[in-house]
Amino acid sequence: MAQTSMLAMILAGGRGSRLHDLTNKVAKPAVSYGGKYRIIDFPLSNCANSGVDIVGVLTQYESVLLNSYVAAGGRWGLDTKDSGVFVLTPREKADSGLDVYRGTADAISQNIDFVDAYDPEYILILSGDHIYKMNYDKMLTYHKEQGADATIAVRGVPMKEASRFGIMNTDGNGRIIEFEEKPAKPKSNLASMGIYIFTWKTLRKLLVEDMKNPNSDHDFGKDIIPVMLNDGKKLCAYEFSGYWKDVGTIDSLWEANMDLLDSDNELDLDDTSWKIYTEDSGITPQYIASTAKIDEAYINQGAAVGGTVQRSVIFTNCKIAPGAKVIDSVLMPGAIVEEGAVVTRALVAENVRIGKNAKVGEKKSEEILLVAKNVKGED
Amino acid sequence: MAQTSMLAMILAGGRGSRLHDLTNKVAKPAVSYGGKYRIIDFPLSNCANSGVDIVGVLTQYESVLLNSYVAAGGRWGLDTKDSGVFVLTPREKADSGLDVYRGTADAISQNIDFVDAYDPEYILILSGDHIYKMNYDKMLTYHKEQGADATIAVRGVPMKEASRFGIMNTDGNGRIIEFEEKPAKPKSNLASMGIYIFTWKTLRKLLVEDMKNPNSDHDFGKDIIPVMLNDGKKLCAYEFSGYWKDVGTIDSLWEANMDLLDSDNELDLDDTSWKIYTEDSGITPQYIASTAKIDEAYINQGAAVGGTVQRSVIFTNCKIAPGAKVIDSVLMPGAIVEEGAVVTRALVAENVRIGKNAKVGEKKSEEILLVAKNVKGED
Amino acid sequence: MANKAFGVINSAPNYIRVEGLHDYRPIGAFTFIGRFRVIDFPLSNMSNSGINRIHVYLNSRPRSLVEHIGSGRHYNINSKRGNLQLLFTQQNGANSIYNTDITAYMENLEQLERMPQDYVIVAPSYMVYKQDFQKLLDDHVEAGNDITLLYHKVDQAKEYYRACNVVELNKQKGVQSLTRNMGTAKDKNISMDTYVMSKDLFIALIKKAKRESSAYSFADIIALSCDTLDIRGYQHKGYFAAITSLDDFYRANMELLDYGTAMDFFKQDWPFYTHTTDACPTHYYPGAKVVNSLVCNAATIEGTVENSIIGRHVHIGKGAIIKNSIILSYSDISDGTYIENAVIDKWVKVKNVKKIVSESVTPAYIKRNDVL
Amino acid sequence: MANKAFGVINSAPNYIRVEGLHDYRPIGAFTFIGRFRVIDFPLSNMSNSGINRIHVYLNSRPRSLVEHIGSGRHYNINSKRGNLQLLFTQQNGANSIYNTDITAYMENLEQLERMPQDYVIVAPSYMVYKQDFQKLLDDHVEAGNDITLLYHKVDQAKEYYRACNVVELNKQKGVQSLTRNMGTAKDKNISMDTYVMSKDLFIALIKKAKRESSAYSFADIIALSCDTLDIRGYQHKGYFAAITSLDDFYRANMELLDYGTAMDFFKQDWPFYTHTTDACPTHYYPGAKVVNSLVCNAATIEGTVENSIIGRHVHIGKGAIIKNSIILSYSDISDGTYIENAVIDKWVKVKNVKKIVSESVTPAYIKRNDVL
Repeated sequence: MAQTSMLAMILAGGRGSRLHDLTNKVAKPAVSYGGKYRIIDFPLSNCANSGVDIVGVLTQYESVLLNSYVAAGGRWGLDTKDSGVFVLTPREKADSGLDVYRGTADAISQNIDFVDAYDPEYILILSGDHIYKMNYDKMLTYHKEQGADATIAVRGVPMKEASRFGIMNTDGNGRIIEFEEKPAKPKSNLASMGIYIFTWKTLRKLLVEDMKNPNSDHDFGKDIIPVMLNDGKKLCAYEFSGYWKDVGTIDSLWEANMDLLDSDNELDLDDTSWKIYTEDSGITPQYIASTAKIDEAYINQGAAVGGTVQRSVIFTNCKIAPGAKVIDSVLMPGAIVEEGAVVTRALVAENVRIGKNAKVGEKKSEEILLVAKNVKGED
Repeated sequence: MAQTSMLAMILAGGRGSRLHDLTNKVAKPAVSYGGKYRIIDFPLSNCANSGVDIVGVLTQYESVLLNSYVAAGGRWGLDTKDSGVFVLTPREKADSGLDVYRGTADAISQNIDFVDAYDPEYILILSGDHIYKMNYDKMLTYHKEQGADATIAVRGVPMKEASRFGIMNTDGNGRIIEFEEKPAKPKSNLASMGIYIFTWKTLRKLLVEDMKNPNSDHDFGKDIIPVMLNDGKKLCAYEFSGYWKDVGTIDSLWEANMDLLDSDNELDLDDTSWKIYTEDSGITPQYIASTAKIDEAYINQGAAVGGTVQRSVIFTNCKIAPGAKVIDSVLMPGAIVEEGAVVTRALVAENVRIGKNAKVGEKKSEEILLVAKNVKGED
Repeated sequence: MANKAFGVINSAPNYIRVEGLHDYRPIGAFTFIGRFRVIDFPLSNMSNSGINRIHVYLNSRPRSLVEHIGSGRHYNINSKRGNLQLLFTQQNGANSIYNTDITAYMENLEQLERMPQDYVIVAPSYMVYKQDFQKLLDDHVEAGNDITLLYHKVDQAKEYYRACNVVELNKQKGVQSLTRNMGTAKDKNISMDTYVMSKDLFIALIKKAKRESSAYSFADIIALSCDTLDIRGYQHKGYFAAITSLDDFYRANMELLDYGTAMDFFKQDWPFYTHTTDACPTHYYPGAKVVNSLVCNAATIEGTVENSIIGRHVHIGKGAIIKNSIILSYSDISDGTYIENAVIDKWVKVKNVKKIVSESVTPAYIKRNDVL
Repeated sequence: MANKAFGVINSAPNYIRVEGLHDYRPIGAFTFIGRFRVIDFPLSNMSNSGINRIHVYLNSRPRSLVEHIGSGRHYNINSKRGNLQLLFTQQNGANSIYNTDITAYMENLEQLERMPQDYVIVAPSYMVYKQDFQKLLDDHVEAGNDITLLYHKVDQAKEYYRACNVVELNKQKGVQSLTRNMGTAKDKNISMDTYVMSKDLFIALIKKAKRESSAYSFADIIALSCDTLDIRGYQHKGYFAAITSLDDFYRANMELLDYGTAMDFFKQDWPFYTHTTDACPTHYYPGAKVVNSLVCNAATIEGTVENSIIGRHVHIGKGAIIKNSIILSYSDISDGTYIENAVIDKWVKVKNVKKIVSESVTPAYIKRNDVL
């Protein structure tokens, strides 16, 4: 195989249990977002747009849907001769049995042979559950310019929230001098985004050692980075300032969807120079009936709206019957709201049906209601 | 997803330990064959040519190469909207941990959710390590005509060898009345080829029961088929008569390659109406130098021949230096035979180099020599 | 799978001209309800019918169609086993009388003769309908016809379908004649320019047409063969549109604003495939008012849209009102504009003109790339 | 990645005619050493240089090229981020003086103007060479040239390269003139019809050429701009072939029978991509004798082959002797035939004729599909 400059590995193993019933049948990275996307479309499209052609997706939990979704690398144009998206699950080897990935670093360690097959100079480690647009090629240029062993993407967080994050303390030139996980008294507001570029030769050596270490959790943040700092390796912080969202909870997933209604929204999915690619089916345009009343909305093709929609995000193939109301809500693909039903401050999961005249959600509820099962109608 | 009439599952988990060092780094179905192919190209191309559009490949052992090989379904044209090749490895689920496939039937049972997602009427079970061409669509037509619950492909073997196989005893109309695994006194010569079509609903029920059975080996031949016969289900034998070879040993793999030198060879890889698709790279034609002497040979593009080749199969990118001799041998991709070296009755593994003046293999050896490591030259 | 037939998709005869739109692309490349191209329909019909060897004949200005069709993967055609071939003709002066389908077939006869299938299904790239060709083929073979011809019974043959052919049938559905629609009566059987026959007969008819006259079309030679061949009509039912004039194009789009008609036409078991572009969802701003319309992705709507079709990446400004119109992709309608009964081609910017209204039945047409 | 430039691949000027082969396809579609098509080389050069937006201009008989290029996936061009566009011209009478590259650019100006890149790299589809365009672009930008022109120093300009242009350079590699090669001297700098410049200058020159004369080619306007623009020559080294006559085609193929030349040209770090066909390996039967030849897959060889190129699916019968010849795909040479110094086009059957030999330097040419 041809030599690749930088190969990406997406850590997509997360069960995402804080997303409750949304991840019962799909891994978290396959959860729907933004009218037509899945979360993992973001790192994958970023890779495609940054010219990163080989992407490994590491997963072990309920991977059938995620697997068949990402295996069709053509969605992101990653299906040419020298490109591809490869799903990497734990496997039996000549010298080892089948074993789960014990941590983020172990997931890479178990696939050293895969990485070696492409002989990359650099490796990009990504997380499968963040919504953002980022040019990894620019980050690589920075990594090279700095002559770093590792470069970690960071973003500024409000100082008062900094103690909730992994904080990087840097010298004046972007070099990381200290890493503190959830520091009580943060010295900086630069939070790690869980995006790393390593020089592969350096990382490979560390991983081999880490695998043998019985006291390691085999985690990048807890084990690999501290060891590197300890060894005096050059770690640099790459500052990112753009839309970024961890959609780990129902509330944050709802919020991230609602952000799209903001016309100044930095994510700008309409920017054709940095498209987010996804499964794009040849269905009909959205049908807006004579009875429809749309206030503010973000609606995808295939949807049919006969009722009222206010400040909501409506995914592919949703149906909102005449007389139904959807307010401050997110309707995932194929959700159906029947006549007279009212959905307020809710996130309705894929293919869920809200029956006639049913009322779900509360205008004043503090948390967003997840509706993951059909709701019976009332006559 | 759209309903699929018949979905195929290829059992490709085999370690193939009788192929020794050939399968150290690749699973058996990924072993090279016939100048340019890999074994698994045969069932996959048969599927593509038979109009079977969704193929699951079940694997757990060293699947990186196999995985990235089959994941690019485009090689077999299986990358349109409703088609795809999916690698299925054991995985963690909401209600169960990570566990190896315990048998051929268990491999399917662990992926019931995958099959269900396509809602097929029939399921085709294939093995990943046989060389043959077969129209599965015709077998399906037979299955439907017979109104069978299961149809098993069989082929006639010489009666005296029948006791080495799983033998199907049928009534006059193709219905299987008895199945004997390696019978001492065979009643028929119809050996199972390990190719099954099941009506999915029927099989699904049996698999669910089989999973709960603590005494089961979870194997099609040992468990599922006997239970079906016991239950009075209709099992039919579908007779196949064409080239078929199990390439489970070094000798049989060598033989299957040598068969290609026979101009009456039934496999007929040159038949453009039933192509075997494979990774086809845009390399140069084969270069035959002024010093070359080719007697009988089957040579693939990218090879460069400067020496003597007699009755041999030469794969992609092999180099045979002037003055070298290759006799009655198989040279796998990238093998290099240097000046003065002589290779006789051997199978030289991928990228192995036979040094200057080295001699490997014996004209009269009973078994074929596998050369899996570089051989040092002599000055 | 209908491996017994290959498909031929033909371009429109040289006497068909759709005002405006046709200056920029062949009819097969026309946008339909904002999202599809007209050629998606015959191609999807073939793909859904299991036909995986298809010839598409391209006439003048092939770029947009070549780009749209590409390798045909999105039409679900196996790229190894199947093949979607694009065929060209040298004789492509759009108005030349020699620019007939027969000329195109003759120039590519070698390709036609090399097809391994026994039957051919010919369908036009300028009509929109749904048809299971496998069923058509099965009926054709069973009935033992020489040629099966698809037709549609219409009751507006006076106003529409003026460039189409009319089929006269006898009691046995035998085709008695095939003649140009002169608009003499409301009720007519319109030929859908869709035929099933054996490959050998197809090639024989092409050669015969060529011998008889250099200006003959395939329909002409069919018309001349009514006496000698067993040509049988097969009635098509359901939505049918022939895109043969701006009026027809407009009406064909508007008919699908009827939810019932649309739902009957677009069914999950018979998908229509198209080339997709990863456009983001559509943003409805506060103040947007949209009713009875089909809206494509990546539009931004700040104004009012009624009984209209809005294409991809279209912007409708604040206070703008769009009524009974078709706005094609990338057009930008600025604040306060009033548009009624119009077809706005791609990449148009309506900036200074504040009103575009057609008073007649025929919609107003605004040219591609125009800035008004 | 060279995202700063898009690529334009141009077809051969209308005065270039390659005897025989050219009757069936454009030069870009010619088979090269039995396995590639000529256009694979410029396309691979662009792809390997990180250029992923490419315009390919197609002239007459585009079918074979459209089929070969397809969606461009096999050229390693990301299908989402990149785009390989096929562009056509209406004015495609092969011999018309109006059939120039300028006409083709003018007809597709909208597409050109829409490209987001700042630079363009123009390369011809009728030449075979290896060139890192990224390096060329970097040099161009650093040197601050208006135009960088690739040239090759040859010593056979009397016999070959007759339809090419000759470049005169000053000491600073400034292009003094660009004139047709009249075969006046052996040693010449041949223009490789390959240019780097800004997109804006490219479009300005196209428009200027159009204004000055409807028959101007892009090379003509470059020639006229030598005085006013800073046009710098960039010397190309290594294998180079201009496929501008049957002689040139034949020689270009034969040169690669030299193992050293071939190995220097075909390197792993600069792959040439092509459309592959899943042809099985080649079968050498007992009695076959093959030396100093390039042999493609799926051939069956029972006779003798010397200093020749054997295409895919070719059959060489028992006792047949092929010397110094090029046999294209699917041709069948029956037992006992003697062929020397010939180019046999595709699908030829040599059955009754027992000897095909050209006595002159120019090889004999046997037409496609001929049965002899």
